[in-house]
Amino acid sequence: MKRLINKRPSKPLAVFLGIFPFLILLFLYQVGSDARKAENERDKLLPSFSEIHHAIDRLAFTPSKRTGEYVFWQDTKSSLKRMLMGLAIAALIGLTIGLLTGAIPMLGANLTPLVTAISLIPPMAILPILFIVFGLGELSKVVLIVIGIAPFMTRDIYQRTKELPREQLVKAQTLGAHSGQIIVRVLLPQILPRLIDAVRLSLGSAWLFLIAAEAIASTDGLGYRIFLVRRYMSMDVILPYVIWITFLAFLLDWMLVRTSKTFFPWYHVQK
Amino acid sequence: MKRLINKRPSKPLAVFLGIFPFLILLFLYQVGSDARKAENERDKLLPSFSEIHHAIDRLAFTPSKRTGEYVFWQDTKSSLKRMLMGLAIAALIGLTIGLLTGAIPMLGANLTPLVTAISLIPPMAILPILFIVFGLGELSKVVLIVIGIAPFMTRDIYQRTKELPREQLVKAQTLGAHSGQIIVRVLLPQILPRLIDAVRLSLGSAWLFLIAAEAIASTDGLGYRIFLVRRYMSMDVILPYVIWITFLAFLLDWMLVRTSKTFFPWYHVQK
Amino acid sequence: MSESTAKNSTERAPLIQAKRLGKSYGDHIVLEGISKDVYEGEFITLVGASGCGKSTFLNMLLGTEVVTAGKLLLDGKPIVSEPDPARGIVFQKYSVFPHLTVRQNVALGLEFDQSPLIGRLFGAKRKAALAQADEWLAAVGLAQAVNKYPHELSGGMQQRLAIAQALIKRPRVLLLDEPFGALDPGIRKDMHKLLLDLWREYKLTVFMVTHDIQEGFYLGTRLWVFDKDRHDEHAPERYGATVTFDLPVGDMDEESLNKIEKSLTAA
Amino acid sequence: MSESTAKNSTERAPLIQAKRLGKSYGDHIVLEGISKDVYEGEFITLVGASGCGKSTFLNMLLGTEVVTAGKLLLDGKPIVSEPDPARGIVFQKYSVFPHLTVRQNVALGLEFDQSPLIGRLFGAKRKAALAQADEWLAAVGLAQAVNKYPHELSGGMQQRLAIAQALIKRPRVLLLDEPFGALDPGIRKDMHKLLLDLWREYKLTVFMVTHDIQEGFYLGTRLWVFDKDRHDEHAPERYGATVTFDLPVGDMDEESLNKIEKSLTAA
Amino acid sequence: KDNFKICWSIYVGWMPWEYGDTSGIVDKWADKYGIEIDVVQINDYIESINQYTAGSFDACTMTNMDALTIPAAGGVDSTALIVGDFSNGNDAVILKDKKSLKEIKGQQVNLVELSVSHYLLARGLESVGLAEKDVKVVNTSDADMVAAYTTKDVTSVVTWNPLVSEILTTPGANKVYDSSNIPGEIIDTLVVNTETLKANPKLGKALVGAWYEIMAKMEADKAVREHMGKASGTDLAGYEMQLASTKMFYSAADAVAFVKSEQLVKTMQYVAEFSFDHGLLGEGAPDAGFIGIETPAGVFGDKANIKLRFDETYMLMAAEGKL
Ligand SMILES: Nc1ncnc2c1ncn2[C@@H]1O[C@H](COP(=O)(O)OP(=O)(O)OP(=O)(O)O)[C@@H](O)[C@H]1O
Ligand SMILES: Nc1ncnc2c1ncn2[C@@H]1O[C@H](COP(=O)(O)OP(=O)(O)OP(=O)(O)O)[C@@H](O)[C@H]1O
Ligand SMILES: [Mg+2]
Ligand SMILES: [Mg+2]
Repeated sequence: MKRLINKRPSKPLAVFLGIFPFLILLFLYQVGSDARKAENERDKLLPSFSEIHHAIDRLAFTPSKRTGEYVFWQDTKSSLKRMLMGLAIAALIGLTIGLLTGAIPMLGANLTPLVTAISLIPPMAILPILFIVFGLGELSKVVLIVIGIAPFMTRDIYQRTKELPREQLVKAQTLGAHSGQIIVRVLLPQILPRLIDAVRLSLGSAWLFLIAAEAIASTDGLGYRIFLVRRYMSMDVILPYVIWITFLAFLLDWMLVRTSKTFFPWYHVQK
Repeated sequence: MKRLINKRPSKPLAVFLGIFPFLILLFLYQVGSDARKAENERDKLLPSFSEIHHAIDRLAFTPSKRTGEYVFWQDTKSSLKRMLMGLAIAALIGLTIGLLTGAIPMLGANLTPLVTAISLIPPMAILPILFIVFGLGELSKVVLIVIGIAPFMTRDIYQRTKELPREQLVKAQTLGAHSGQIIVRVLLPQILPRLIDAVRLSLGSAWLFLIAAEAIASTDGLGYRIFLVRRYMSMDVILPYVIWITFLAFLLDWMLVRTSKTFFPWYHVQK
Repeated sequence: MSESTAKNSTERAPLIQAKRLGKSYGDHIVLEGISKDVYEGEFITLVGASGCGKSTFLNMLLGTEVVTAGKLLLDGKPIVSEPDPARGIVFQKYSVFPHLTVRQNVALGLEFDQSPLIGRLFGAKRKAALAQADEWLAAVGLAQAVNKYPHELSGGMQQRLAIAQALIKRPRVLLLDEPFGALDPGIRKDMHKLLLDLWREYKLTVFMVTHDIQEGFYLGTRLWVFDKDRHDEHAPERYGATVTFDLPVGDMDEESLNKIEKSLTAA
Repeated sequence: MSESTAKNSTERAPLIQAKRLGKSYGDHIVLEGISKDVYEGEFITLVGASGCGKSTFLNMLLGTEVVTAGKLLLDGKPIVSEPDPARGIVFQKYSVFPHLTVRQNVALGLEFDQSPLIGRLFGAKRKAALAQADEWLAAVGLAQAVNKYPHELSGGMQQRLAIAQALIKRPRVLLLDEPFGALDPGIRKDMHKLLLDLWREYKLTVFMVTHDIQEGFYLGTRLWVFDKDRHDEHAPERYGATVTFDLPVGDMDEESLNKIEKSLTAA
Repeated sequence: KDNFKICWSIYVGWMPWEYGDTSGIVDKWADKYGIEIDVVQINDYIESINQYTAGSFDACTMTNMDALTIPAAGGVDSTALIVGDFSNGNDAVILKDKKSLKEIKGQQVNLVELSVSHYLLARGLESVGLAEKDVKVVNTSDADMVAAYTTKDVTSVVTWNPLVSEILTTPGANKVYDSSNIPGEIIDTLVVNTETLKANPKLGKALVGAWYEIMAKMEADKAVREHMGKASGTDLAGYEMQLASTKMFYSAADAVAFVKSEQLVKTMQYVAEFSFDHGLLGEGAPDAGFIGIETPAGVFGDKANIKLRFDETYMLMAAEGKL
């Protein structure tokens, strides 16, 4: 008998083991739903699978009577657009400030305390101010994502820049590089894959902020729809939306990993 | 003339540079506040410093007329209690599941996909289900923090456990250890400082979830107060509360670092 | 390929026997046709080009890699396919536990034994274990450092610690995978002396992988050279390495030495 | 302490002059009273116990540490207090850029020069730079690996790359801080040959720190031993190390050698 | 200035603005007066009022109480330009398994603190001889109210529609008190910045003109109501159920009459007193009359500090067909 820590499941067993908890969850849900339906047949908290199926059909495959759009896809499009813009802008800010403060000690001394302080402020608490400054348009949702994650990303990139071996900076200088050249040719390319890591780490928060922003001021989007139907507790809509969001989050993360491995192969072997 | 990347500020200059942006911010605030006050002397968006001072005095140093409590300290106490409980429970869950799945491949194959899926679900979107399961009492606020951060912590600890050198596991086995002993004496003590790191990384999200939880249903707490006074736009209360939360977040982080350095000196030299 | 030339093959049964031992990962054959007997008290040094399978061989002895062809016997029985206290190991890195002091690192082997549940001793038992650990630490020259953490030790001292830690379990075989590969030449010399002293005093059976052929000659009683004796240019994975030379140390002609040197730099 | 014994001190002015050179961190005196002349084409190897200040000396030559006492002159002028192309460097690790291919790593020195703004060349200029890089890579034996990334190279090949990268700028001095410390003994020998070949062919002036005194003797034309010549038991930081031996290689009595060996293992 | 922004949030009485926006009626009236009106939906009700108070919008939908406690208390002189409806059962106190309001004593009550729900509760308690100290108020966000009600911890809630009708579908939920018990006290209005309105009467005319055109359509056309229902996340039936407990002023004349009545002054006095008791008029307020409220029938409070005005002139123009 092998020790527990040495026992590895075979491939098919691993797959089965991995799927098993999901099946249990589905089963538990079914039981819970039936039980609640037995008590109150109009219970909305745990809708039956056929109710969920209906809701999906109505939102995703039937054009809305009001606007002629497919609500589900429209929501997805709007949310993804905001999400990607938010991530892109936050990454750009994080990269620029993080890289520059990490590379230039004077600038670092100047801005790091401020960035640290800002990163500790919970954005939800200063929403009113944010909305005043950035308005309530399409911009504001993107801005909330940016404010939510850019400080963290800035600190992370700052840290990563500082962690690059000092030897490389010295070597570059002996090759005749000035500060600008070092930043562009030595630091920047090495920080890019680390920026992808930082984006991946921020994805969870970014979704939170997107949903929060859409709940406050929006007329479409995945978060908006959840907010809108929440007051009627339409779990038959909320549940598929949540699963969809989870899937999109997974997809985004997966694509970032792929991108990083494709463009920065040297980064992934190094470790 | 030295290259920019080689120029390091002297200690006093660094301090000055670090403080400077804060002074500018304060100054800008003062200007903005004055400008708004000039237009509408009862403007609430950017209260004057004396108004903020008044609000602090009223909440922190004058017993509330209604309950006789010092509102500010009561809020702080409640929020900190929830926060610490949430962090502790999440850390315990993260440690237990993360360590076991990381150490025992069979268990890892079984639970890792589930944990990954759960960590991607935005908790705010499934609030109703959480309410049903955990009620709406004091527990629910703690639970929201736990649900918000435990999956991330679990994944992190799982990762860290896997990263420990395999050589150590082999060595321990040649010293006669069975799986349980290896987990208790080799893995657990080395994971503890990494758990502190994971907690530190989760602090930002934890504050978000705490504030969100207190906004949903509560009778006290820092987040409760902010959302309550938002109803009449008392920025004179919100601003000091935000600064206080930021300070508490900083303090908590600092204490975690101290704890880690005190109890796990070997961890901090290793790197 | 020379037959086993060990000095003490006359009386006792061999401690370790490899019988047409081979190892492959899928289609990739790493090792093949290794047939050797090793007797108690021998000091085998293993050399060979990088990637030829020295570590793989050691790992089969250790039990972290499964044998895929032939047999590997310890005391006449198939070797246990998991690490156990019968076989001690010292790696180049990560052999010691960073979170335990030097003394705790060594006592750990006793604690696992005497406290089956959580592997931690208390009170008198703990004292006894620590005292025993201190003896071994004195033997490897670490008496001054018993309360330090590994990160406070130099690389050489860390390897001394790893050796003491392994020896306290009195293993049947001691396995060393390039144990001094990361050390400075000066410190290396001290380690050689220590290892030979311990080997003599405790009558250890040692397998040691090294990249440094001089080290191999200096330390071993037998030097094994791992190399492929058949090559297929178009499918280099078709054939695995085996022990091409098995040299009793001290008895070495010029030609063999040249051949060995050549095989070492082939990769 | 012997006076400078360089062979070619007769005609030319010294390339590097240290005049009562010293270095301290606050109250901690690391180096003191180093007065030496070094002429073009010399190969100085620096040995000494760990922590005695060899790297510190090299870093002052490099310009990453400031001189705190005495003078350090290059071509009779105080040495520039920042790294520049006049002084090439090879570290034990991290000398090469992991995100650039071998060829790009070497061409980088030319790009910095010819593209002052962003340090990146395009079109014909880029081709010319890469071609020049290839020449240097051929010189260090990396012609086969020009399109690989550093992580695809062995440790020895990475150090070859680091040397080629430094030499393309034709530095006045080449500084090496334990460049082969992490390499296997076999590969080390190849590297010694390469370094001597390059030194002869390009008439380099080399400072190389090593822990391996044999390496020091084999490679250098002068061997410097760093050690404290005054000690204060109660305040070891009162006195710094200096160059206690300055030996023209090949000319060495038994007694000195023993003394040196002893000073090396003192730490 | 001829560019204006108004904001609204999802509520039965304000859905007409959504219809006015998508159907182009608002634009049509804006064009008529040569101005531009941007209609913006904000999901978070409080955020919309805060935005208006901070000056980001020229007009915003809100209740009479919030108009007093947020913009007026914040020094922004505001005019209730359109009185669209009052709650006639839309806001309700609901008890779980209990049948009368008296039984609320000692319970924990979940509601949006300091909102009209809070006011309704205070009025209800008063009517059965209880006071706020007889219950424990737990602030609960409106978005989560339905889900909150399904938990064991929650035994009584005060909230508004559509949450009320949603909660009432669960077995054991009893409506024990609602806004029809205090008719005309919870008023839904469109509030405009007084200064802006004074400087730009065109804005008032365009908004009022558009509103009553929408009202006419809404009253007559089921499809319009269905549109509004869908936009608020429900269907025609759901929306009409909410309308049933809302007293819409489809005709401008009715609204004018309501605004002109003596009753309005009384109502605002109640509201001001409640707000003062809960500190909503600001720390500097010495009494409930600190902020003056002007209605056609008279002024409540400090005449020198009038910050909230009920102005019937524009609705009167609509009633008289002068727009
Ligand atoms: N888990 C594995 N799966 C597939 N191939 C493996 C695995 N482990 C080792 N190998 C292959 O087996 C061969 C021998 O590896 P091994 O580590 O034993 O070499 P080595 O002689 O110890 O080399 P080095 O001197 O570099 O340590 C290599 O070609 C390696 O690629
Ligand atoms: N930045 C610094 N601040 C303070 N002390 C320093 C600093 N850098 C080096 N030292 C000290 O200077 C002394 C010499 O260090 P140095 O790295 O030059 O030694 P070395 O001879 O290169 O040692 P090794 O052989 O281990 O590389 C050491 O005692 C070290 O503690
Ligand atoms: Mg190996
Ligand atoms: Mg050094």
